[in-house]
Amino acid sequence: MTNQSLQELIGSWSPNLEFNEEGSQYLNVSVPPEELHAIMLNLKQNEQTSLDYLFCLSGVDWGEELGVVYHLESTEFRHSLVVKTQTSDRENPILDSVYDIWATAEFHEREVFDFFGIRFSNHPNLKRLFLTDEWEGFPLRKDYEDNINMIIK
Amino acid sequence: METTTLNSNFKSEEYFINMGPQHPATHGVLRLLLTIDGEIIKKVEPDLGYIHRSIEKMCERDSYQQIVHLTDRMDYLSANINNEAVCLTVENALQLEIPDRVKVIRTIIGELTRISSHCLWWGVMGMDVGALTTYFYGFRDRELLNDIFEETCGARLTMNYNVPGGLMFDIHPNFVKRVKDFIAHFKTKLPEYDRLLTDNIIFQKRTKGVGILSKEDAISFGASGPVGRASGYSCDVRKHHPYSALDKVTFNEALKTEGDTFARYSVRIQEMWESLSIVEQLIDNIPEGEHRVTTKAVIKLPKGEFYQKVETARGELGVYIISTGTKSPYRLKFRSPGFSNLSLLNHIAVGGKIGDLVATMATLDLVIPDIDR
Amino acid sequence: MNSALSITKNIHDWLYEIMPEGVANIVEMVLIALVYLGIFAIAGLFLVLLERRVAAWFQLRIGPNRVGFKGLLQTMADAIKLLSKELTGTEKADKLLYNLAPYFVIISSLMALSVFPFTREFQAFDINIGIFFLIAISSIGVIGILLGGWSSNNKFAMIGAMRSGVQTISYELSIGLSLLTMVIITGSLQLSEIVEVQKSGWLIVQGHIPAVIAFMIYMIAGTAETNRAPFDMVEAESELGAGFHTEYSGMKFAYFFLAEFINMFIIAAIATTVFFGAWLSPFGITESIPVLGVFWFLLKTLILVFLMMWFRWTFPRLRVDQLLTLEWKYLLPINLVNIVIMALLVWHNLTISF
Amino acid sequence: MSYFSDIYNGIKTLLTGMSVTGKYFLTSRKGAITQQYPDNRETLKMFDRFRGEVIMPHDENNEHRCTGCQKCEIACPNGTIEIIWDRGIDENTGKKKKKIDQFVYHLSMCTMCGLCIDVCPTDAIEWGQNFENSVYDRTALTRVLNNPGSKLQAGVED
Repeated sequence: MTNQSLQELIGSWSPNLEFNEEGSQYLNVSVPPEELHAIMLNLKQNEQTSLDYLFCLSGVDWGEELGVVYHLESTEFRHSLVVKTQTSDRENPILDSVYDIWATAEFHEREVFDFFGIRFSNHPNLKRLFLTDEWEGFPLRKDYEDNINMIIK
Repeated sequence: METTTLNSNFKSEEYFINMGPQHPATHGVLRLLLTIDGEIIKKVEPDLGYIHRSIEKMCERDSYQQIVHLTDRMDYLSANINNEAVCLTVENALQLEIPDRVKVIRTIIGELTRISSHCLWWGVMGMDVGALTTYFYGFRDRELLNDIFEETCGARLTMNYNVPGGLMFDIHPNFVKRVKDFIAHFKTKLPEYDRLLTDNIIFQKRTKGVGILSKEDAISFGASGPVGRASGYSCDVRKHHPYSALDKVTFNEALKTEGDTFARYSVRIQEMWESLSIVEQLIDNIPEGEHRVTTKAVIKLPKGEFYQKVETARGELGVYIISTGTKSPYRLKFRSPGFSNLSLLNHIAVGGKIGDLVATMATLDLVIPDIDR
Repeated sequence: MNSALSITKNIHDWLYEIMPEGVANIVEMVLIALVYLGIFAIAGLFLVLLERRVAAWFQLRIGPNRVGFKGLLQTMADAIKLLSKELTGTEKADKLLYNLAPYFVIISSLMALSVFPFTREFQAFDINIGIFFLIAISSIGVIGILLGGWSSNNKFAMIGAMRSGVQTISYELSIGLSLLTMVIITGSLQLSEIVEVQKSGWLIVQGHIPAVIAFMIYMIAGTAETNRAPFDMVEAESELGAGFHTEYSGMKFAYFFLAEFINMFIIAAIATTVFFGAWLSPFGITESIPVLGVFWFLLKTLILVFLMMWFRWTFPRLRVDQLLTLEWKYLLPINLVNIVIMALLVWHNLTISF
Repeated sequence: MSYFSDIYNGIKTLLTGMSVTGKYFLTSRKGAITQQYPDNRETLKMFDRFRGEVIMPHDENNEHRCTGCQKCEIACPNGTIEIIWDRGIDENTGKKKKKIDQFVYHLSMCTMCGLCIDVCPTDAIEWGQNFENSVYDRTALTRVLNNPGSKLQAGVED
């Protein structure tokens, strides 16, 4: 499927999606957190999109908001899509887990929780993955400070 | 983790052991929390982070040239391919035209790296199932490759040979001859690998029908590399998204459908043959030309998001750079193959015995720094 | 009951002169025990060295070559190091059993050595149930392993010990049955008698096909008995770390280690005695010099030991259930049929003898 | 019947495996891949490009090629290189000029990435082939690369 037809198809599902193709080789779509799980489920199950391969799940600290970027690919049609979602609640950010759609998300979401502190609702085992349980703060956030271990050039 | 909370979840006959972080089969500092019933595995829970160096955070303060050398330290067995991934991302973002010579050399070295990584894996795989001698035979052949790398790149493991814009220096005059010698040597040794280990009845009994991963699960768990291909899932980035000179060569994607440990093993053995054939196709045709395009001393990527995937020895490595136009990336994420491959360990190891877990883990070919980054 | 080479005879006479008969007997026994202990402690060390050199040659390495001439003293140095090491253990170990276990293992393997006919007159204890004694003694060692694994209060050790129990109990059958197959020919359990019978041809020749099958089964089961690769479930370093001796250090560990090698020697020595004519030289070429019997015995034993090392450095390890499948589904049925065939052969006088 | 053919095939594969190791056993003397390291020190030579440590070659007049431009210091990802510099009077022109006082190299922090040597415009530093870097005190790993009293080679800056 071309990006154009993907955009048309997905755009018809919900009015709250924003599409963007600038500065990226993939089609980007921004999804509001409330609709994330439904849209994602559709993306995987819809026969025309069939985006069954979540090849990258990254947390991003956009400065104000905390977001997650999902890179999806269809192993059948070989088209790709980037789904972005973000939340402006830095104290207690909560997004929906997609581990039930793509099993690999379980580990990736734990990694994002570990480094960005984004909580994923419905996640079966959301706890620190790399860091110790007692670790304070979320290191990959831009406002994280650690005067002992971090050397800023 | 407290023992009390664990005990309350246990049935009376189950118990819990700690495999790692210092355990011979985990090849590094991976810790597996195993729940076992007798010999049968009920649950595997990986505990990571023993060698986490926060490379992604370090990248946010480093220049693009400096990032490359950090990737050596992720999946150190395919260091060159990791370097290439970052360089390709930066070059694509800058829209640099890379000379053909560079592309071909990168591909040759990448495939040699893959062979070298698989040699080590083969040795270690044998060791994990108890045949200690394979370890030395695998290392013997890998040593020749390391010498080739050392002569050209100056280092045996963490080469840092690629720079954004090309290669740090041209190949050594002996390179072509040495590679040809290696190909001739290795073609006589690969059948020996089969005779010693692959055909062995004990080995086949140990691996066939163990740790089965279906194609649907492979895709869902984001398996890539030999792990995915053994389940019949065609996921070779070199085929689907060719980079460097890989669009100029013909090779078969090693595919198996069984999805068990033996299939993963055979895929890797077959990949060594394929890599040899790729190198053979290219080694005589290295085009003349520059080995490097001059870039600015301070590379600034345009504003935007860039993603590049390459096929390392372990699977699909993704480099995701978000740039705001400064000299360092705003966010850099490495999608490491080992991390996704590890996430399916619990899925395929449950129900097997301890010995099965070790064999399965060996064919996942985990490199812990790649997972921990 | 004691050997009667001239030196030992002199000592024997002298002892009887200076003390009453009962005391002299005891002193004599102690002396013989000490001699055996000394010889086999050192022989065990050299077996370890041999194993390391052989492994190195299989693996394109050089092996230990620094301590002493060509590394001959390497294992001596290791033994001294182990002797001087601190004995550590787990806090919650069952202290008595934990300390007792290594001695079970080492004593049972040393005891087995006493009955071997190294040459015509060099045999400490020619008991008339020789083979039976050997089989019985060699299976005591597993108690030590079980005790060690259980008492050290470590789960890895525990798994290793349990595996060992399963393994030894199963393979004990095959060892016994394959030896019994040969006993049918000899008609005696006494080792000296078994050797006598072989003067008209080694048993592996006399019993031809069933004997070869019995020998193969014996070697497989024997390798399993000694817990060596490809049957090293017990220690399986890539699975269990070190298995049952995870928590042992220093000399206690050394006992386990030494016992493994002496056991290997014993298994090979039994095979030599039962299948390959013990100290008999091939075709009787050195019949006139009885002392050379020791040479032939050791040579045959070492060749078999080498075979076991070859197995170890070539094959992958079996899984624990496959280990049992091999025994109960393959070795045991074949063995039973083999015994019947052998009995028929002997009944109809179809054995080959010169 | 497959029971017996299984046994036959199994034993055959085992013997094939043993023939492989057996072959190496017999040829072990010439096939050994062990390098007996401290013994072969005399003959052990590293490749030209081997990255052992960063060195600064001096010519016979005790002159080096480092202008103190600090490009290497900026390129280094780990802060391995520190250049302590000074402004001295050039004897020929009489102008004030930047020159290095000490080129400090912390080997303990070096990851051998080669970026410093790559950026150096005057080829003042290069790779040394020494790989025996173990010392008893880690302060010995901090080195000053320019010799005492050395100065800049003439003509490098042009």
